[in-house]
Order: sequence, then structure tokens, then C-alpha cells
Amino acid sequence: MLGLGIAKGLAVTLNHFRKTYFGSGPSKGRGLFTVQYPEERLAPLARFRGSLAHLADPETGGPRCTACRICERTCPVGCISGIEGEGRGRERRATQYLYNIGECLFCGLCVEACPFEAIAMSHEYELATYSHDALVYDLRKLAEIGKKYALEGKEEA
Amino acid sequence: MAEEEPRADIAELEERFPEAVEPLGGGVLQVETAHLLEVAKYMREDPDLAFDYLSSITGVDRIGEGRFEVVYHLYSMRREAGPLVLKVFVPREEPVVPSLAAIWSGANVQEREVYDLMGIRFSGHPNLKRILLWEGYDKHPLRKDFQED
Amino acid sequence: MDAAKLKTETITLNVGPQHPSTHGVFHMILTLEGETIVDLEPVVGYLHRNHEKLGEGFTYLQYCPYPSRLDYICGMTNEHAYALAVEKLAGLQVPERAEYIRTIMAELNRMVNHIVSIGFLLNDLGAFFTPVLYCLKQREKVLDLFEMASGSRMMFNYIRYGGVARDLPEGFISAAQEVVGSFPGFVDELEQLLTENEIFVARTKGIGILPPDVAVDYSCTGPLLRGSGVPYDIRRVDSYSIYSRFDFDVVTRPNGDVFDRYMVRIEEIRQSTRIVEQALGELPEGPVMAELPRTFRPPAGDAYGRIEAPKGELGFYLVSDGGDKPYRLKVRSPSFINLGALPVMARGYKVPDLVAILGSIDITLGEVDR
Amino acid sequence: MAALNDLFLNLQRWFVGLLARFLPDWLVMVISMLVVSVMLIVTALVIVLWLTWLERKIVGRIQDRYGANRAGFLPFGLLQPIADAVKFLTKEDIVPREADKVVHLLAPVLMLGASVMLLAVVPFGKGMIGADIDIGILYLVAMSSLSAIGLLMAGWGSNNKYSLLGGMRAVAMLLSYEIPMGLSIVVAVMLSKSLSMQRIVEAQGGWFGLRWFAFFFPVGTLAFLTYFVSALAEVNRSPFDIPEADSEIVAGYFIEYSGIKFGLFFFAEYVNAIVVSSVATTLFLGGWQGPILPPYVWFFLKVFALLFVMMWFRGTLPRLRIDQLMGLAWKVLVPVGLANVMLTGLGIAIFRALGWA
Repeated sequence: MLGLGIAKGLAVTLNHFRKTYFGSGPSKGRGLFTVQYPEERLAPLARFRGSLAHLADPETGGPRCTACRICERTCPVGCISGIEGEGRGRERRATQYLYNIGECLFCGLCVEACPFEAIAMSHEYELATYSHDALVYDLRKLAEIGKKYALEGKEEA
Repeated sequence: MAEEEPRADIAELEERFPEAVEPLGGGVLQVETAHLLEVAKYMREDPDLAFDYLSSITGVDRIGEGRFEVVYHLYSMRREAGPLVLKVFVPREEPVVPSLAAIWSGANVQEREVYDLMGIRFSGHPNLKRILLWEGYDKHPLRKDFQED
Repeated sequence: MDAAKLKTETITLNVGPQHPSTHGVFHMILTLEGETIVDLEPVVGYLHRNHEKLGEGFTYLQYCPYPSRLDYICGMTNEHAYALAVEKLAGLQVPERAEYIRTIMAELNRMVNHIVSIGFLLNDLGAFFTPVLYCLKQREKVLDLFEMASGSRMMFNYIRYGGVARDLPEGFISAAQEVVGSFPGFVDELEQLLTENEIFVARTKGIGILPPDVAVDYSCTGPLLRGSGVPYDIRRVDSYSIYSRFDFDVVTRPNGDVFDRYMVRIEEIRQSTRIVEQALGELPEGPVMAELPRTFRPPAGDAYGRIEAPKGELGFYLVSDGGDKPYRLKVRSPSFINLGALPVMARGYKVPDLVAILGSIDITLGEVDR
Repeated sequence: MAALNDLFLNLQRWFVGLLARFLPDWLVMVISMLVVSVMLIVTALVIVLWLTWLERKIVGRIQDRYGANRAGFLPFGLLQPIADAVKFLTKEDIVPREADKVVHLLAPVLMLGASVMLLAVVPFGKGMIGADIDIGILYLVAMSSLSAIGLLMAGWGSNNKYSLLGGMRAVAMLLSYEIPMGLSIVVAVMLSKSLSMQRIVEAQGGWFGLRWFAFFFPVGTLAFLTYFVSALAEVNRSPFDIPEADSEIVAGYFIEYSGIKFGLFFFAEYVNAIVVSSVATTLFLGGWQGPILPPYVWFFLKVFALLFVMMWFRGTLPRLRIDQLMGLAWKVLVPVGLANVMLTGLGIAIFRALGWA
């Protein structure tokens, strides 16, 4: 029958139109779906992989990282570089650590490889900058992100 | 894995082309370059073998041995059998393999890709042009001795 | 005047690489007689990044984030294919629980791929974004699940050789059950919107017919092949992973036109829903990762691992020389090979049909060009 | 109530009276005509601007989105059309090197001109009409055919293969759909026994203003449906937006147009959409007739209802193919239209014989 299928389709779209005004129910499937981004934000899920972060040593407050360079070797794209450390043996701690977020894949292999659980993929996702130079994070910035991340208490799901 | 080595098929091919094929184990047959067309045609058309589906063509650069391998993965959709792997060895200096595009049309684009990236020429191919890289580029990046400019 | 003596000329029309209906940077050189396609030459490679050479430079582990960058719509299945190939190469045993998780993820990914594919097909047919937005809305729910388990919405790096990267998080099962439960209703609504719509039917029935023998000859796989009536599904034929344990039908349709490919996808969403429901119900406890040596070096040799990806047969051919990096890594990508049959399907149809046919093949240029 | 009903008429009378005090009659006439036409054009353009906004909102809601809601300081993105207009005006004006420049530049002007001229005979309310000519309908049909020339000029003059395909499609489609459209107009003319737009509306006056021709089952209803379908094709609205077909021939005839030239096409399309909705309202939905509310409110209510249906279609339906479209015109709509005309004639004859009319 000519037009019946079209009418069915029209009913579906009209129903969606109606639901955006008068929809109810708890499910996300009803009504408007857009998130009004700067005003509304979705919280990242616990395992979300954002920018790399350095976690703090609970005793000293300094970085946990021992500058062992395993993460640097594991990274497929080589976005981690310039790792320097001071001290010997157990006392050794990183003093510099460069992380180029412009090259990062956000694969998380570095975090998996880290034997000291010194780094983590944080929930930072607003990473745009105005210059290429600002894409390279140093240890201080990474530790800052780490602090924020730890405060949110989302270290492990 | 439900895959089994297609022993009976290999035996049949060995019997039929004793001088052209040589089993390498694991469902792999090495085929002489000169006899490839013949063997492939038989495999496709023989009703007991009926390898109607050419899954993939791969070029491997064995630079240490001074040769290219062209690897064909064949399945039979009708019998739901396979894979039977054909390997053809060609010297690196003169890499020419007969084209199978007349037997499986699906070989057309895959052979072009192997030619493009590995530089193995397929004689008798209807349209052997570069497919992924641009016309006029003179290198084949998947070769082990590839140097960037 | 005698009509036969009138001079006619064909025109050459470049469709793409910048064209809204080529699903990326795909280029077709059309020879047209009026609006009828006389000949078609596909031009690919605009997105080529020599993926296979990249693979040779990475260790087996370092390559793990990369398969999901081939076909970015269905990363899970790509990772699954790579994992299978490595496991075959190294002879690894995968824990039971990991196999179940992989199946759940792969089938969810198949559902996602099919709804995206249907949505964009309708876009090509000129529906003003409505079906595709409904589909993307539904896809978001599944992506939430993926993010929950893997930490990323598209570039998962979750399925690894030997198992999966991490166990499922708490609450995943119930969340997944809710999402999967919403699928039958969604598919019904989609069908109500489209399947009987006279315009949609007129645009798709009898268009882009691919006869079964031609489909096999051109090495077509996936919904394209099953839409032509060939019941070839690698999940059934190889029954890799644990697919032999699940109850599902291999969907085929007889006519091989755009409409049948659409129907195959619709039905496959339903079948995948069934598989996921079964897998969620039977999920065993246990480890999710096999014991692996610290530096992973598979023995020298080669292996071909293939799966039924949503778009067709996705195979990874790996050659190892005993080192920690693959000697050769080849991707047998379904989009690329299915695209080889496009000229056969398109000849004799009109320009508006061409975009429908292209949409019904379901290509991702990331996978075509690699 | 009566004051409200004749609000615009009284305004005009007051204005004319004001001028007549110190100007000769002929000048008053010229000025009042100028004022009316400027008002018509400005009103139409303002409506069109916010019609684009409305379409974005409606289609957005259909697709579970908000639609444009950011531009400017007003809520609901109400300033979006202004932003769009500014953008049209400030974009670079590109003329392709190989284009036929005169034809290329003239086409959008012709398009907008043709569609704006249609507004002259649309009765917006009781007595609210630019020019109440006796053959209003004929004028309308003649003028709306002009846009085919504009489209062909755009398609040919841009010297682009896509635009050529689009132009050809557009002309083939417009010419085919003139016929069923004309046939359904004939039905309304037969029912009202007049070619004047005002008198057609007045003929639908009874039954508390609900004696619309669309309710004259089956002939009026059928004529309304064929008219509406042909009108959709006439103004390139979905599902008949084949000449534009952004997914196939990438906007077709206006592929090479940028900036305000594109804007003119855009305006012309929406003005056309308003005009065909107004004509459908006039011919079949009783024009400004209706109970209680003032006439012009009724008129705009009906027009916007039809526009909503157009947007709803756009949000739902895929596009037909050109040959299927021509098939629909020649194999379905033209025979139906012809049969309908005959049926109407027969009905009128029978009614007359029985003495009911």
C-alpha cells in the first residue's frame, strides 16, 4: 500500500519530536540526548585514559617515579623522553620527565609497564593549547595533574 | 581452532603435480613459479577441491635468503574447508609471478597492493598499477632495504 | 532526425576525494552516459600510512594499540583478530573468562558497526541525518560500556594476545544487560522507520545486485557475501574463540541487492544480541590473562589468524623470525577487498544508486588505505 | 474584535488618508504600492530568516537534539539567523574562472526575483493582498515557472559537471511537476468558479469558516494531496530535493556559489516554500477563513502547519531517484489529476442538475 510505510516512519519521527518535549522516564534513551558541553559535563568513567600523570609518594610528597625508563622504552610512539633522576638505589627519584601529549596515543602501555605504580592515566581530557610547545608537559605539570587526580580519588576502579 | 590441515587436498595436489608442488607442513604447499597458474586453476576448478575463495595474498621479503615469498591463503567456501596455503619463492633480483586475477577476480586488487608495496610484478595482470601510493613513486616501502628519502 | 545518428558523449566525473558520500577520502572516476554509470575506477590510498611497515617496527605488545586504528568503528574485533594471530603463532592458551569477555566485546562491536553502517547508508540515500543520529545515539550506550571496561571509547587497546588487558569492572554485567536489552526495541523502531518505507524500498531493492558466484569470485565476505545468499560466516566455519558454544543463526538473503545487505545487517544485530545475552549469562570466573614471559618472543614461523569482523573477513598474517618484533605483519582488510567488487556492482546503475551501493558495502577508509 | 480583525487594513487606510491630505492621488497610489511591496519583501525575508532557525530547531528535536541554541544573547539561539546572514554577507564572493560570468551572476537574482514576485498575489488576510488581480492563479503559475530558468542558468553558467547534472535534474523535475500542480489548481478553480485568489478564499467561507476545499471528499482532498506533493517537488523540498542532493551531486546547481549569491538561492528556496504553503492554504485550506481568531492569524497558522509538515518530511524521508520521481509525476500524479478534474466536472454537473449548487 502506497504511503503506509512512509506513514509508519513519520510516526516514529513525530514520536521522537514529542518525547523531546514531553518525554519522561529514567533511561537515557528518552528525550534529548545532547550534552550542553561547557555547562553540562559527563564525568569520565573510572578507567578513562586521559593525560598521563605522576603520582606522589605518600611519605615524601615527591614523585614516586624512579626514572627507570621502562615507560620510555614501552611507549610505541616515543612521546616520553628526557627522563633524569637523582640518587642511588631505593632513594633514586626522577627530577625531569618530558611527556609530549601531542604525540601520545593514550594507550596506557606505559602505566601497565611501570613497576612502581608511579604513573597513571588521569581523567584530564581538556588538553587543547595554543602552541606546540605547551603540548610538552614536564614533571612539575605531570605531578600537578597527579595531585588533582588523586584528590578525585579515582585511582583504581 | 576447528581448522585442520587439509591433508587429503595436499595429497591430491602432490599426486597430480609431483614436480610442481612440495608440502612444507602445516597445510603449506610450496609451488614452483612456472606451474603456479596451472596448480591454481586446477584447485579452483576441480570439483573435489573447489578452492573458490582466495582469502589473501601477501608478499614477504626474505632478504636474508635473497628471495621474495608470495603467500596465498585459499579456502573453499563450498566445502567450508581450508586454509590451504600456497607459497611461491621468487628471486629478489627478478621478482615476477604469474597473476591469478584471471582465476580469482579478487586477486586483482590484492596483487596490485603487493606490487605497490613490495614491488613483486605479476605477469598477465590486467591493470598492474600502483594502488595505495601515487603514480610515479619509484620505491616499494615494505621491502626490508627500503630507505626513506 | 534519426535518433541513432545523434552524437552522444560520455562525461567523466570525479567523485571524491572530498565528497560527502564517500565515507572518507575515497575517490572514484566515473564515466557517465547521462546519469548512467558506464565505468568506474576506484582510487584509494589517500589515507595510506603504511600500517604494515609500522607493525614491523613495534614489538608484539607495542602493536596492540594499533589494530583499532585500522577500522576505527570496530576496534574490538580488530584487536581480536590480531590477538588470535599472535596466539596461533606462539601457541598460547587463552583463559576461559577472557574468551567470554572477548566474545561479548566483539559482538557488541558488531552491533555498533551495523547500526552505524545502516545509519550512514540512509544518509547517502538522502535522509536528513535522522536515522544516523538515532543510530549514533544507540551507539553511545555501547561506547559507554567499552569505556567502562577498557578506558577508551574507540581506541580500546583492550583485547591482547593471551587474554584481555583487565578484568571487567564492577557493575559491567548489569550495565551490559541493560544496553543489550535496549537493542531489540531499538532495532524494531529502526525497522519501523525504514524497512517498509516505500521510498527506501524503491531506492534499495534491485540496486547493486551482486550474484553469489561473482561475490565469491571477488573474495567478498561479511554481510556483502551473505546478502548475496552465500551462508559463509567464519564464526561458524572456523568456530574460533568459543563461538561453537553459542546458539545463533547465520543470516543470509537471496537477492544480493542493497536492501538485502541492509536486512542482513538488521538481522545480524538481533543475532549478536542473542550471543551477548548468552555470553553474559554463562560468564565464568577465573583469570583473564595467560601467563606470558617477560619478553615475548614467539618462535620463528608464520600464522594467519582470521575472524568474522563486522565488515567481513579480517585476517592478520604474521611472520616471526624468533625476535620480539614481527618480521612481517599483513592485514587482510575486508573493506579493501570488498571494495574490489564495487565496479561490478555499480555498472549500469545511476549516480544516486552508486552512493547507495557504496554505503551498502560498508567501508572504512582507515582500513581500506591502511 | 473587529478592530483586531482589520488591524492591518485600518493601518493602511490611516496611512493613505495621511498622505492624501497633502499629496496628489497618483503619488499616493505609487507610494502606497511601494510601501506595500517593500513591506511584503521585508516581511518575507524576516520570516525566511527565522524559518531557517525554526527548521533547525524542529529537525533537531526530531533527531533528539536541541538544534541551534548558542548564537547571541537571546535564548534558544534566536539570533542564529542574524549570524548566518552576516556570514553570508562577509564570505568571499568566488566566481569560477571558467564560469559564464553573466549567467552565473544573474541566476541567483532571477531566482529570488521570481519567488518574491509571487508574494504579490498571496492573500494574507481579509483584504490583505498585494494586488488582487482577476487572474491571480494564472499569474502565480506563470511566475513560478520562471525559477526553472534560474536553475538552468545556475547549473549551466557555473561550468561544473555536478551543477550541470543538478540543473538538468531541476529543469526536468520542475517541468514535470508543473502539470499535476496545474491540474490540482484547476480543481480549486472549478470549485470556486474564479481565478482570483481572494474570491477563491471567499468561496470557502461557509460552515463557520471551515468549508475548506480540502474537506470536499474525494475531489478536494485528492487535489490538495496532489498539489502538496507537486509543491514539494516544485520547491525542491525533501523527499524531492533531487536537484540539490548533497549526498550525490553535492548541492547540484549551486555547488559553485558562495557568500551572498548562495544566500540568495537559499532565501529564494525558503520564500518559495512559504509561497507554495500559502497557495495550498489559499486554494484548499480556506485561506484566512476560520472561526474566532483574526484572519491573518488563521492564515499564518495554516501556512506554518504546512511548513512544519515539510520540515517533518525532511527529517524523516530519504530521497527518491530522478527517474522514480519522473515516474511518480507522469504515471501517478498526472493521471490522478486528470481523473480528478473530470470527476470534479462531473460532480458539479450532477449537483447543478439536482439543483444543489
